[in-house]
Amino acid sequence: MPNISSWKDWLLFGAIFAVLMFAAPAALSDFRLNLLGKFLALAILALGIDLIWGYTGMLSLGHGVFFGIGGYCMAMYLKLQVGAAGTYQTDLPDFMTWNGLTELPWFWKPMHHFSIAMLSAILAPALCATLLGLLTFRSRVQGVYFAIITQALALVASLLLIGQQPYTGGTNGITDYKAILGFDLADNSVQKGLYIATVLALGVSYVFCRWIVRSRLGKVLGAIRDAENRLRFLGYDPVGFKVFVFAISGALAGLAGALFVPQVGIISPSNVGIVPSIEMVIWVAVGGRGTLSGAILGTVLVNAARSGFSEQFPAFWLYFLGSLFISVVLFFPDGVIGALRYARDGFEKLARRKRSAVAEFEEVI
Amino acid sequence: MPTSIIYLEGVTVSFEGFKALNNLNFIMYPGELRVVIGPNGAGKTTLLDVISGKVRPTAGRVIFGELTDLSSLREHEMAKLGIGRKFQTPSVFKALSVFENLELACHQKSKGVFATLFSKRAEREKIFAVLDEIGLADKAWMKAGSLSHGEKQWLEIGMVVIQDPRLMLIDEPVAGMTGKETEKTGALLSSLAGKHSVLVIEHDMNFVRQIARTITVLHEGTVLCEGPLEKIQNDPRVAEIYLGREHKSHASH
Amino acid sequence: MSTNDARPASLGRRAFMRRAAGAAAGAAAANFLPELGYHVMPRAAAAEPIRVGILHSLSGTMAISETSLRDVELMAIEEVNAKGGVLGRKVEAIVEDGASDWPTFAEKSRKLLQRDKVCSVFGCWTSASRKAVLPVFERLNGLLWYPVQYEGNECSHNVFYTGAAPNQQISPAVTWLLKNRGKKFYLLGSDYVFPRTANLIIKAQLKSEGGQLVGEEYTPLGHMEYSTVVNKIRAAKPDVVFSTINGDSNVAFYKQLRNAGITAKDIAVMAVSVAEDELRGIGGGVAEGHYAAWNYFQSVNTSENKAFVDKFKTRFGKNRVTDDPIEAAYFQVHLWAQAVQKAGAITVEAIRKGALGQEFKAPEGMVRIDPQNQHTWKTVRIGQIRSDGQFNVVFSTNGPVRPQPWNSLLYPNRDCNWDLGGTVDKNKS
Amino acid sequence: MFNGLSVSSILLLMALGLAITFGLMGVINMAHGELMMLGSYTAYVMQNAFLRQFGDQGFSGYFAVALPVSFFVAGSVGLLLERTLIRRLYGRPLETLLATWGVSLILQQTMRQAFGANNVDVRSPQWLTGRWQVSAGLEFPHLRLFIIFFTAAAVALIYLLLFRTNVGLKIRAVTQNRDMSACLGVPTAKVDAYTFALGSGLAGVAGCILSLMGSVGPTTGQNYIVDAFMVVVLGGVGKLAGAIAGGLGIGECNTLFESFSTATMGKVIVFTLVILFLQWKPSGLFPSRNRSLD
Repeated sequence: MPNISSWKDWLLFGAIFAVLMFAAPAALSDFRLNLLGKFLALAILALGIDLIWGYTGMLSLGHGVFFGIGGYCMAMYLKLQVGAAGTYQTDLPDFMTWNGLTELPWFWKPMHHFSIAMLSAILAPALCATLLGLLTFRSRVQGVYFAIITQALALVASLLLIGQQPYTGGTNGITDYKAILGFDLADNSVQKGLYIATVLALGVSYVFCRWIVRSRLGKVLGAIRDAENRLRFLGYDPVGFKVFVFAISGALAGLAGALFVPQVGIISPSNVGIVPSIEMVIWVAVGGRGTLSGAILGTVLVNAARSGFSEQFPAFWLYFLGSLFISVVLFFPDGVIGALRYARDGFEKLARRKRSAVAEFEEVI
Repeated sequence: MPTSIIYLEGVTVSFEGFKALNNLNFIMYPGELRVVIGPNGAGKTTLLDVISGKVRPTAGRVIFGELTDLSSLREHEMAKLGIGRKFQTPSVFKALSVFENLELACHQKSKGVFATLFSKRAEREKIFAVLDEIGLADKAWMKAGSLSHGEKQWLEIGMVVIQDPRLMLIDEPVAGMTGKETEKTGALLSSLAGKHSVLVIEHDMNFVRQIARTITVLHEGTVLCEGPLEKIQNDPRVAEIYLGREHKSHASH
Repeated sequence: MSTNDARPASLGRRAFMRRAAGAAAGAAAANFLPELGYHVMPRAAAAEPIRVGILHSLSGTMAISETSLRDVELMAIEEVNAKGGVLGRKVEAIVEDGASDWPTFAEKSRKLLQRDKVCSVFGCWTSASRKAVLPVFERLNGLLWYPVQYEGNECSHNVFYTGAAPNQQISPAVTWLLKNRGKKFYLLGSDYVFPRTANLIIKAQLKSEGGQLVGEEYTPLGHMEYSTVVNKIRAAKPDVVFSTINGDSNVAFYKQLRNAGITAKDIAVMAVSVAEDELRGIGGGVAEGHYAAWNYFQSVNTSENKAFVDKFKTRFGKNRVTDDPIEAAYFQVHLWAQAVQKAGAITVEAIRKGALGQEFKAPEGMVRIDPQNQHTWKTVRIGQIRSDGQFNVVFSTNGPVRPQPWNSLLYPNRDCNWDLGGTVDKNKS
Repeated sequence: MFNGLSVSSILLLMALGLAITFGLMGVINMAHGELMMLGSYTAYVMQNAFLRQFGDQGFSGYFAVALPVSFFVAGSVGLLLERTLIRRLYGRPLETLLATWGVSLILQQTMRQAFGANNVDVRSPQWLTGRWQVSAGLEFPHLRLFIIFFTAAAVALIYLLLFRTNVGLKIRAVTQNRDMSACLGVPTAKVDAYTFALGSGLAGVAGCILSLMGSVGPTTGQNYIVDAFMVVVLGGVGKLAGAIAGGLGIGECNTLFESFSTATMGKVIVFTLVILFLQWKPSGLFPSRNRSLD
């Protein structure tokens, strides 16, 4: 496909990136910046969901799990950094002490090293996704079944985390960190640093995803979404592609989790369960699935709206969120980006999109 | 005699009791253009399903080319072996452009994950050659979903052609085409025969007459008879189950 | 800078949003509406009011319990204002919704402290939410007033605990049961921190006081199918089920226990998370005869309580009931007001100093903030559930009991004492 | 054993409505739990009405009335839902999932506004509080017996409806091939609407009954939804028999594992098993074969 608008995209991308990178930290209060940092971390996860749902047409309701794995890996590292500074003056995380553990569980030990924690935060979810993917996709579990299986996965994961309190901190999750890489997390400049890191990570993830969806593989994904079985007769084995994209999407979720934790200061099963997993999907839906920019935009918008609304009138937040779900599905199948395109495009183009329910492939940020 | 391109031996396929194919024997030689006809429910589409791996035979063997038994392979593996298929109801990738549809179908060394991830842009001239053949060159960048029924038929045929398979399975290629288009299709298929083996299923008898060299008549999941057009037309059993009606309808106008 | 920083920030942010994507403006506006609201309003008022935060779950699963706390805290603040406020200034509450989601609690507490610059926050219910906000309060040096009984093992400079410590609820209950209902205990709880920690304490206590553990079981929060658990209980033949079940599950548990024909006469259930408010959902009839340990019951017979209950009912409707956390939420506001009055300033440090040793005639009787560990001296009571969903008080300590954040059996050498710099360990120091 | 049966019957009761809306119609209705919640609240309202009318003695009768009423209430809400929302989304299950999730949020908040955030108390009528003493140590609570029999009856009725009546024929026709039946003059839109209403109504009844077992609050529905889906999926979408088998399977397993591990682990094990099982039999216990390409 000839992408005339390509260079424009990059220009715009650069501009926004610069704004996030330099303008935002200067302009925003620490509180707002921290909030924005959190949103952008989540946006990375949204990119992952967009890859698998928007582009490949598989709805995963279990991304909270991957996000959680990433988050917990980072949390373990941060918790271990506390060391003897904790309430009990022991090297053991406080919750282990009051759960009667006397020594560190094996899977905690390597998390002393930042590099290992960070790596596992990305690789562990990817591995998880690969395994589940291999199982699920080989047996040609599709569409709704996949959604429900992943949903069950989310439930199981959160139950496990809660049940294994001595090792995971139970419902409390893991919280109360002091420092990252020796920098004091309380320090605002450190928080700024984390924000910058998040922006960088988001930028890289975006470019990476864009590269994927622009490659021929990207087209194969689209073909899987349209008519997976037809694709088989062209000599492609969908399983490999689906596992691949599922793993990537899992890894992105893990990365998001790892960036989320030090900024928010807690990871707990409430980030892993069914409800958060479904909300993640709606971010993408609102922004416009099948467009990477939409995923990012949607995440920021919905979360900004959430903290805005719930600050003002909490009771109505659920009404708002609920009607958001419905109206997006009914009236803006292509989300905000889609709506923008409607506005921009001519009627002839509009008529065409009406016929093809799914968002188009060309990337216009 | 040369080795067959496809050879079915005693193949039976049953769906919850109903036998779509019943101990069917069928053979085709390289370069042949074979037309399979038969009334509805004769098992024509099932025959293609078995050959292209969509359906596993309940009994019997399916041999492709030099003694490769297909019954253990999965669809994409068969496609890699060189079996291309066009479906009865045209199924193309609606959200992709016509060009991209062909690009995906285009014959590749490997169609694995990383090969596709790192592959360079497609061979445009090859694709446009096909686009000209199927008369969609000007619509290359349109979404396949917005093509007319006939155009979708063409596109899917194009997708089979560009796969460059040894055996082409073409299911009702001219359904929903005008007389002119039908002729064009016929010409295309005839031209393909020779370097490819082509297996066509069709109802439209005019079309059959246009392209048919050898015809196989299926009835209730087995081969009723086989041979050149005249032989078929003069076979009373065929006339009775199938062409009979055709003749009447022709007589009537 | 203190209150100004946010507005230019918001503009900057909004500007950035517009650059980021045209469509962002709408939601960005939605996002910053409140900001403008908050920061314009105070300036309009004559004497700058004292801003405090209220942070409870108003949506999500925990809303069931926490909305009442918000209500009563606002009521108490009005009382304070009616008496002319503190230091001659009105008290203005900024209400935030924790949405039953721990990260949200952290986010909101950060907002209250950093943006709204509140001098104290009344809030939280679950241990999870408290643990989530704790680091925020310690970093940004805020002050949290926490009105719910909890598992202990905590000693924070930035928290005043006005609910019961384990030794003011769990331990006395166990002792009482051993004396009055029998030795064989079955421990049943929801699967989270409070029950598991509480049960550690109970087990230790059973060992030392000659009780016997015949079973221990945890069910997921929101668990609805208790038939198997009930069978296990029946098989174990305990004298007492010590229940730390929390939330909806209680309803299912009591109903199905009763259904299986087990009444309080056969096996007594002692609950530490079931109060009048929960009983409205369970139905007094179903849980009749079982017990609960608290510091306060609506039926407590003090003049303060009568006044409190009347006021509460006239304000929120006669079918609403008061209970222990509601009462704690109520009196902690008054303790806070007294503290500020005494401190004469609204810096966290001043209020903290002012609060130490502060006393108040609460509905439950006299309460007093312990000057060492910042927990609260409270009277311990055990109530028996009546069919009308109220309690008959069957046991009561005479006078308030000293709070002990660390259980003396599990952590003999550990204590919380801010005269000695917080958590002290007699082995180490 | 009896225990497992009773648990199974409850699960099946939850899943019954879903087996129709999701199983037959392929509509992923995330608001199913909330429809049950509506049923529970109906029971609550009826109970209070009766208490006001007949006082403590006479109120027992309320339940007999509450059952059909809850069916009607949930059913009509379902009807509304189908008319306004779901019918626009046929063939787009994933979108339906999201939209109905939105609906569930709204329903929750509405109930919270209407009845307050607290749980409300639904009392069992006297005739369900007793127990049936088989022998010493072995006794069956009337309530659980009632649920088992009620579920059995409901299943039987649905079978009759689907396979013995003209309406059922229409329903099956439409759910199997909408266009074809439309050509044959079946009022598909109508049938869709009523089928969905039927499923929703069943959810309401389930909620009404479960209000005697568990809590009644705005978020009650959330506790049931996943289990319900698991049952249907395990059983195999589109097969009522599947739902039954699924209910029995999960119920028995759950009680089994729970009895020798903890409730939490029990749940974890069961769900993990279901997931694994679906790897092995992707379309459930009772797959329905078809020949179409997708």
